Amino acid sequence: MTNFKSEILSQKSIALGYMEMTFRWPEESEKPKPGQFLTIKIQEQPVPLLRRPFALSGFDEEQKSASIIYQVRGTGTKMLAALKAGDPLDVLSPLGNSFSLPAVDETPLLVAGGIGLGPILYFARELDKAGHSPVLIFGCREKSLIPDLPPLTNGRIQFCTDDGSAGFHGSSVDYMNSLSSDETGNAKVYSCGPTGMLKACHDFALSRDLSCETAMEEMMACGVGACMGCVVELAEDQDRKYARVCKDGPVFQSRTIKWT
Amino acid sequence: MTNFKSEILSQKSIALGYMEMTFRWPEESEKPKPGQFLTIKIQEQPVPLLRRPFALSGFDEEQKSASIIYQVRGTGTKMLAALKAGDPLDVLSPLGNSFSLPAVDETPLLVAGGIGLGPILYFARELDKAGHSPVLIFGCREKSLIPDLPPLTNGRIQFCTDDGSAGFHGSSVDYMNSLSSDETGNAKVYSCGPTGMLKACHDFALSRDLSCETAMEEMMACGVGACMGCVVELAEDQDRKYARVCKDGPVFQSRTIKWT
Amino acid sequence: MDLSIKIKDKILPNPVGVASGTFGYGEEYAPLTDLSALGAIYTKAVTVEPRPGNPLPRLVETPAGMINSIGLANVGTERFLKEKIPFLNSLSCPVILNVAGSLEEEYAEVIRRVDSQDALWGYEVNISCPNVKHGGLAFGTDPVQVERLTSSLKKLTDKPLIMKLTPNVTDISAIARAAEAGGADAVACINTVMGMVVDIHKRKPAIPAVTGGLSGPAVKPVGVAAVYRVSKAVNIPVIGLGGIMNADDAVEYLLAGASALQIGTANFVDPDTSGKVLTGIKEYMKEAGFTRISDFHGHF
Amino acid sequence: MDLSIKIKDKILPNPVGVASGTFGYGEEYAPLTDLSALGAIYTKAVTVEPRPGNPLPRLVETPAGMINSIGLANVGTERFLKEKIPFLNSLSCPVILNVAGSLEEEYAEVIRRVDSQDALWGYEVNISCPNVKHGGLAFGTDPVQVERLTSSLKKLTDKPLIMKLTPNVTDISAIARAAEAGGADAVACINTVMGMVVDIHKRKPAIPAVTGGLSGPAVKPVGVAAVYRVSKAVNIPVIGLGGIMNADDAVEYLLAGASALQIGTANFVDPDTSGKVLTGIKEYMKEAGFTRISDFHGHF
Ligand SMILES: Cc1cc2nc3c(=O)[nH]c(=O)nc-3n(C[C@H](O)[C@H](O)[C@H](O)COP(=O)(O)OP(=O)(O)OC[C@H]3O[C@@H](n4cnc5c(N)ncnc54)[C@H](O)[C@@H]3O)c2cc1C
Ligand SMILES: Cc1cc2nc3c(=O)[nH]c(=O)nc-3n(C[C@H](O)[C@H](O)[C@H](O)COP(=O)(O)OP(=O)(O)OC[C@H]3O[C@@H](n4cnc5c(N)ncnc54)[C@H](O)[C@@H]3O)c2cc1C
Ligand SMILES: Cc1cc2nc3c(=O)[nH]c(=O)nc-3n(C[C@H](O)[C@H](O)[C@H](O)COP(=O)(O)O)c2cc1C
Ligand SMILES: Cc1cc2nc3c(=O)[nH]c(=O)nc-3n(C[C@H](O)[C@H](O)[C@H](O)COP(=O)(O)O)c2cc1C
Ligand code: FES
Ligand code: FES
Repeated sequence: MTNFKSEILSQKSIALGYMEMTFRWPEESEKPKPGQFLTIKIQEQPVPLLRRPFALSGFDEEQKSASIIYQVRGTGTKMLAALKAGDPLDVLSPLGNSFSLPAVDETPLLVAGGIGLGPILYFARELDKAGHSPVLIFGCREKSLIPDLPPLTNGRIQFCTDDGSAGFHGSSVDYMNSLSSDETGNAKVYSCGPTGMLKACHDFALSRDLSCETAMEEMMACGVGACMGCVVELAEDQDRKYARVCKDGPVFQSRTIKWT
Repeated sequence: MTNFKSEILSQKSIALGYMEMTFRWPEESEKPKPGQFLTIKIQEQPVPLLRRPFALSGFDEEQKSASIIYQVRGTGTKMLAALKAGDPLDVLSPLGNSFSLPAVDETPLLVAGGIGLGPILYFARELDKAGHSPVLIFGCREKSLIPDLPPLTNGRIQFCTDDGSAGFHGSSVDYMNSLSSDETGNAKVYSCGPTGMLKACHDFALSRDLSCETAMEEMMACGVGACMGCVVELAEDQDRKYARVCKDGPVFQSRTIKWT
Repeated sequence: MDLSIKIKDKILPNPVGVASGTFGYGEEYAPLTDLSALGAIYTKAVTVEPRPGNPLPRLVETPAGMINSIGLANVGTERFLKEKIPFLNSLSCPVILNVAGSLEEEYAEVIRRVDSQDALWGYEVNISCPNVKHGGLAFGTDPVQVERLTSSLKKLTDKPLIMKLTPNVTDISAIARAAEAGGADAVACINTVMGMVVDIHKRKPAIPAVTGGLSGPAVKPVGVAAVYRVSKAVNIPVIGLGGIMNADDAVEYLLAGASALQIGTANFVDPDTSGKVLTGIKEYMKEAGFTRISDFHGHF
Repeated sequence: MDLSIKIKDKILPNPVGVASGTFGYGEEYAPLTDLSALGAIYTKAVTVEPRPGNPLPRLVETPAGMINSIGLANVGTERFLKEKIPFLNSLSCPVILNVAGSLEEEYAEVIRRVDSQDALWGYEVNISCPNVKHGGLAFGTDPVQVERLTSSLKKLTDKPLIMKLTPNVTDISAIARAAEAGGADAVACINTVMGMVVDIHKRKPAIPAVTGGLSGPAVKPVGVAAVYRVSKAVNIPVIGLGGIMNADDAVEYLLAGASALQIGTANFVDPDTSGKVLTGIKEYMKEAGFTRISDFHGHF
């Protein structure tokens, strides 16, 4: 974990309202793992005050660059989207834990929705490179929200749209449910996205007795585990009531979370 | 007085740390007079919160454009300096009163220092155009602070530097004192700049029994006379203790001000 | 959609007024916003005698806020009647006189002298003023003083009487209850928060009075909390203010329990804030299916 | 240049500490700032029993500030001794334990159990906690409670005892005097300012506890005013905090009367704020010709 001054290498729109930003990763800094995140200090003035957290969406060891995919939402992300290649970037990273690797005989089912695409994409690419055959399922409302992504080599990408305007007609969970138990028999589920989708993935995994890891999101202040601000509530059988997303997560076994 | 959305036409550095910005002046809006000012809402975020006041430094009736000359000082002016031609500008203007015209037989002695250049320059050009022979005296620390200005037709510009690196060696008041009483016999003094210089101009005018108008500056909130925030203290013989710079000024007869 | 609010037996046409001290007596803003569309103009404080106000500088900016030290600079009751009433008389929006003083008797005297004026819809009593009889502590910091002041002013007028609360107290609910007990027809909160800035170059306070009143977006969370607590404590209308810059901020205050609002510092930034806020409130109500201001209340 | 500050009979090496609740127990920030260069670490509050803290969400941003509703989430005294003391023991900077409770007896019990630890330089007593015996009003809002709590804790320890004041009171000077009368070795101010945000889309408070604690640049003027007033009221050192983001802010607090400082919310924005502030204070002192921290005082 280091707080470094980086430089933006490129910034482009990849879907309606979504940007991909690539920036320099310092030689000395630890390589980030899929699921880990960073925080960015967006500007000098105290509005917005806090650093903004984003999951890593890719890392290029040779180019010494990393990237994030983010949605333009409020003040902070609007300011971020206005930055250009060459602008400086104040980055604190890598933060948090990461997805755990599937066993060699497990098929990784990677489910992403909305701003959950980044970490899932990064993980899918790493698994793909390592010879796994990940299935990346990305669900969104409609076609304009589907990002333009290079295909995987061993695995594949399955788009799903609520309105059927592209890919599978239905949610990513509908798609998973459409798979036969044979097809998901040795699957391991990984998810990142809106809470409703995460819970549905968890329920799906429970119903088919699969293991499921989920990357969570909560409003953060410190991002390093010091302020106790970013907690999620844990299931009753856990040894404590809350866990910090930034330090104990963002990746949790879905069974440990209290889904409400 | 209107609050209008304008557009920046040009922005350039005219001396070390000083910028000149030209922007569109709307057809419907009242023509500003020398000494009047505007306020600019620099950005949407509440830091800096308040509008920033600047004196008009020029107005082009044909081009329907106006300009300001400003020093890059703090947060607000730094942000202003980062804007480019084509960017929108939120302007409230014209505000305040203006310099009064000299009599036909009076020689206008216009004294400017630092950020006081704008209104004095505007006034000098108007007088010049109207056939007066204004003497614009601009004093600053050293050569790099001397702005590049087109010459006057009837009048002239006298630069003074504290270190003698250009023009007259000494302050603008030293320069005025170097003029014989004959030369200043029918002068009328106008001044804008640092308080010390304003007081010196006032003292000079008193000592030679000349009339002196001075454009003041105070921290402002409303800029329109409503908040009572921008007051200056008046001389004991005045009928009230304080006057508002934004509404009763910014131009005052120097004799009405309490100089301390 | 009914935007009106009843205070005592009188009606404010809509909830968006402009706050005392930020709008003068209306004249200066006439070219910049539609005065007739205002829910109310709360005037700059008026005292019995003219007051020059505090020494300068009177203003300093802070992060997302500003501090003012205007003092009660005003022309006094006599010149107010002569110089300001004619213009105020010409306005169609309600005009609420902000009344101030250093003694109970001074507040009373202002009301006695102006109460016959039809131009005045009602009074807002500024109890953030130091009470010279009580060691300079503000009237508004002591429930006993507040109840007494309220009930004695109530006797002098039939117009609505609004007590304007200071946030610089341990328990603003107790002060609000005291105002209600004294017969206040409404309470407004908040006045400015005590703050201070040091000029580190000159090594002295940025304003000669040392501490001043903090306003603007920085204090919005303080104002919303005050309105929430006060509206749970009393049964009279609560007028919310403090840092309202746009319609979203205004809706926060309404949901927290405010029945009406005042725009203060925002007038300096955008003189037409009140107009935009009113439009935004209407849009929010339409989307939410609200038909009256009270529909904002009771959600939590 | 002597940057040290004496509190009771002990020395803080420099004035720049990090504030309770914003720095955990130091471990998390070890890779990001030089802990050995800190003037002090004020730990997250510790209570006798472990506390899970408040329901989520616990954070919301405000203009130039943030509101937290962490509650007193902590592992309790027993696990604090087992899990946190070993790391704290390894640090060369002073560690000041922030103590909290709902009853006087709970504060006392924490101090009794930990007082033999050499790792602890002293205590900072968080009196913003609701006093369950007094209807939930915070200890720190009542001078009588504050004096009593202070004097009873003083008897339990020889380490410096710092009372941390809440700004949510009518007269913070009175509270500070009560702490001094009770034997406090220093006072720290300010804790967070009560604030609230409403989620206008969900139509409920942004945090379940409804109101929370406002911190960050927005409250700096409130903190500076508090430090100024308190330092005029008492003769013990005043530790200033609230919205310090950089050395200029720190110098404001020192000139207002603070002898030491704490960096809180700024740690979240730049984890090395404390290092930069210390450097900046030294530069200011050099330019001003100051040789010790007390040279900041008495300019106004
Ligand atoms: C571990 C983690 C990983 C994330 N990864 C991504 C990602 O890869 N791509 C992406 O687009 N977004 C991601 N987010 C969400 C992203 O942080 C927010 O969208 C962003 O902070 C919004 O900032 P804003 O100023 O534009 O919006 P605001 O106007 O401030 O808020 C818009 C929304 O974002 C939430 N938000 C604001 N600040 C934070 C914060 N500090 N922490 C968490 N949520 C916040 C608010 O609650 C609000 O709902 C992640 C969040 C977390 C916690
Ligand atoms: C009537 C009038 C006319 C002016 N004309 C010019 C001009 O033609 N050219 C020019 O360069 N400057 C002019 N100024 C000064 C200019 O307004 C300030 O330099 C500017 O506001 C600084 O903003 P900032 O955010 O960069 O600096 P900050 O960091 O905010 O402050 C730097 C300095 O500027 C002063 N200042 C900040 N805000 C205001 C304000 N709202 N009103 C007055 N002073 C303020 C502060 O007191 C401080 O000393 C004028 C001021 C007034 C009142
Ligand atoms: C420059 C200025 C002058 C003020 N004068 C008065 C006053 O005379 N009487 C009063 O009750 N409040 C006065 N106030 C307080 C405001 O009416 C309002 O309560 C406060 O500013 C908070 O609202 P805001 O954040 O929207 O400005 C003044 C505020 C400012 C900024
Ligand atoms: C997330 C968070 C947690 C806090 N927890 C505590 C605490 O446990 N005990 C305490 O005395 N103060 C606590 N505080 C208050 C800070 O120590 C400090 O007084 C306040 O935040 C003002 O300083 P700042 O503006 O620099 O943050 C906390 C503040 C924050 C932001
Ligand atoms: S954001 Fe501070 S503990 Fe997670
Ligand atoms: S700035 Fe408000 S009266 Fe001049």
